[in-house]
Amino acid sequence: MNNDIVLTVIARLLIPLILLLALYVQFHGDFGPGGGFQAGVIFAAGIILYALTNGPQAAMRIMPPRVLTPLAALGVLLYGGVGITTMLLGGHFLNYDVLAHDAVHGQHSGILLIELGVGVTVASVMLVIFFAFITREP
Amino acid sequence: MFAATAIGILVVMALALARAFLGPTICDRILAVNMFGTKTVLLIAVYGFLTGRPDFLDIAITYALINFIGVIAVLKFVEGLADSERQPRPDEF
Amino acid sequence: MLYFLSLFAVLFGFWLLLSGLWDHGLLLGLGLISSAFVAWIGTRLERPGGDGFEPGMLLRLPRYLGWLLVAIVQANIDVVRRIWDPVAHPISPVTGRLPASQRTRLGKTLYANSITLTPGTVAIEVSDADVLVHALSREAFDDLAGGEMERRVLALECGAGHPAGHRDGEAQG
Amino acid sequence: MDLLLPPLFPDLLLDLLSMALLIGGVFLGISGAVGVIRFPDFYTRVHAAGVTDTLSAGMILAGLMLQAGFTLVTVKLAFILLFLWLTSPVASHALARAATHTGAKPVTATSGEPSSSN
Repeated sequence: MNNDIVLTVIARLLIPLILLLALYVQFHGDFGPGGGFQAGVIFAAGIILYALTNGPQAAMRIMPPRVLTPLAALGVLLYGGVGITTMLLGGHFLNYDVLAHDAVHGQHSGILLIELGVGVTVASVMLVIFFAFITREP
Repeated sequence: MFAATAIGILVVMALALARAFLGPTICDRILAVNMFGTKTVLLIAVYGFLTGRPDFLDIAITYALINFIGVIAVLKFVEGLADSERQPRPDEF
Repeated sequence: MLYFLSLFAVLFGFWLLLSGLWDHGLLLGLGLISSAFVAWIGTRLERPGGDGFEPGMLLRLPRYLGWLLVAIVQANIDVVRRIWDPVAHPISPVTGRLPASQRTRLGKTLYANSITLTPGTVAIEVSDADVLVHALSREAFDDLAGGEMERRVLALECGAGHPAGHRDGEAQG
Repeated sequence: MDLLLPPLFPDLLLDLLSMALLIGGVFLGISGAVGVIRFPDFYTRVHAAGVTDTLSAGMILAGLMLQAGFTLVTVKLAFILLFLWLTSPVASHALARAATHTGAKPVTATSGEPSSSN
């Protein structure tokens, strides 16, 4: 499949904006529509656009699968880790109130970490699946 | 006023869907779906105004970009399929 | 490094405009980190030949966009007339190659996108020297073949110092 | 939605202007959709879809911007417009290009030679 100038140039222009939009959605979960799951999908979509225009090899140089697989596990670990931490601090599983002195503040940081874990996992798993499909032997 | 605009956009979307069902080629359908997607972006924006919730605009921005990526992905697939079926490619008509 | 910094500035501006919560310290910090992270990814993306961007283009862009907007409105009116009144304004589809003298990939992209943005003409394939165009009517094709848009994109790309830019500046005022 | 309008713009005039833009945008959208339905082949339909993607979207978003006034809502609407106008020509171009790959030949009245123009 030969490449197209128009598509490559515009995708090159759009990809950083898409990735930043993903992180914006990630961190504004408390203020507007958004959260980890959507952010992960948007981030992965940005990388997938790069893979579509510049080829899967180029995309795998940006996001190497050997980094993605641990990242997918790290996201879950972060999620579980926050839950275990709250239990160690004397609360229920994922009871954020105990994370800080102030309950509201604790909830904020707890949700932020949880959402970060979700986002990292969703983005990595989507990309791993996408790379697995696009590089498979016919 | 916003309600009337939303209804107008819905009419456009219905017509686009009609073309998507009629076809006849795969590219006609993708064209109609792309048009449906851009109208969805506008509908989300207008709906945000209708309900007084400007938060919806974030979704509209996201949808505009995701719609584009989706159309490009499907097109790459169609193009690859067509190229693998017919080896010689016409560069002139 | 310069590329990283400019990309970082643009991305952080984008974040601020999207967010609108300028007094929220945590979000500002997260915005800085996010912008830096994405800018770092941006420096690792392929830039074939730099795509031909130069800062002077930003100064010349508004004038071109103003002209393009007028062209888009005119083209829309033309196509809408052909849709509602096919008897008085029949369609006569034309396909043909037109020269694209832009030097860089960015210039060619701008030209192709301008062709497609004006309804009535669509750029089908862009190659090194020319662009394959499908037009809804003979008039739209001839209008494009007149080369005003090509000259204007070239002037946008190369600046007024370029002979093509001069020709454009004097002919169209 | 709070309107932060400058005092020299009367509300009524602004409302009328934005209403005109919204009606015009919807009219252009319906025109484009009708064109997509009744144009004879794929390549001509791309032009009709172009009407709904460019000026129709622009007019509707401009009408909404007038309603929002000088707020961040306007900035976000401008972003939507920017992204739509950046991506829709690329999508149309890629569609037309993919159509040539699938072997669809455009209906042409005359062969297009730039030298034969005028």
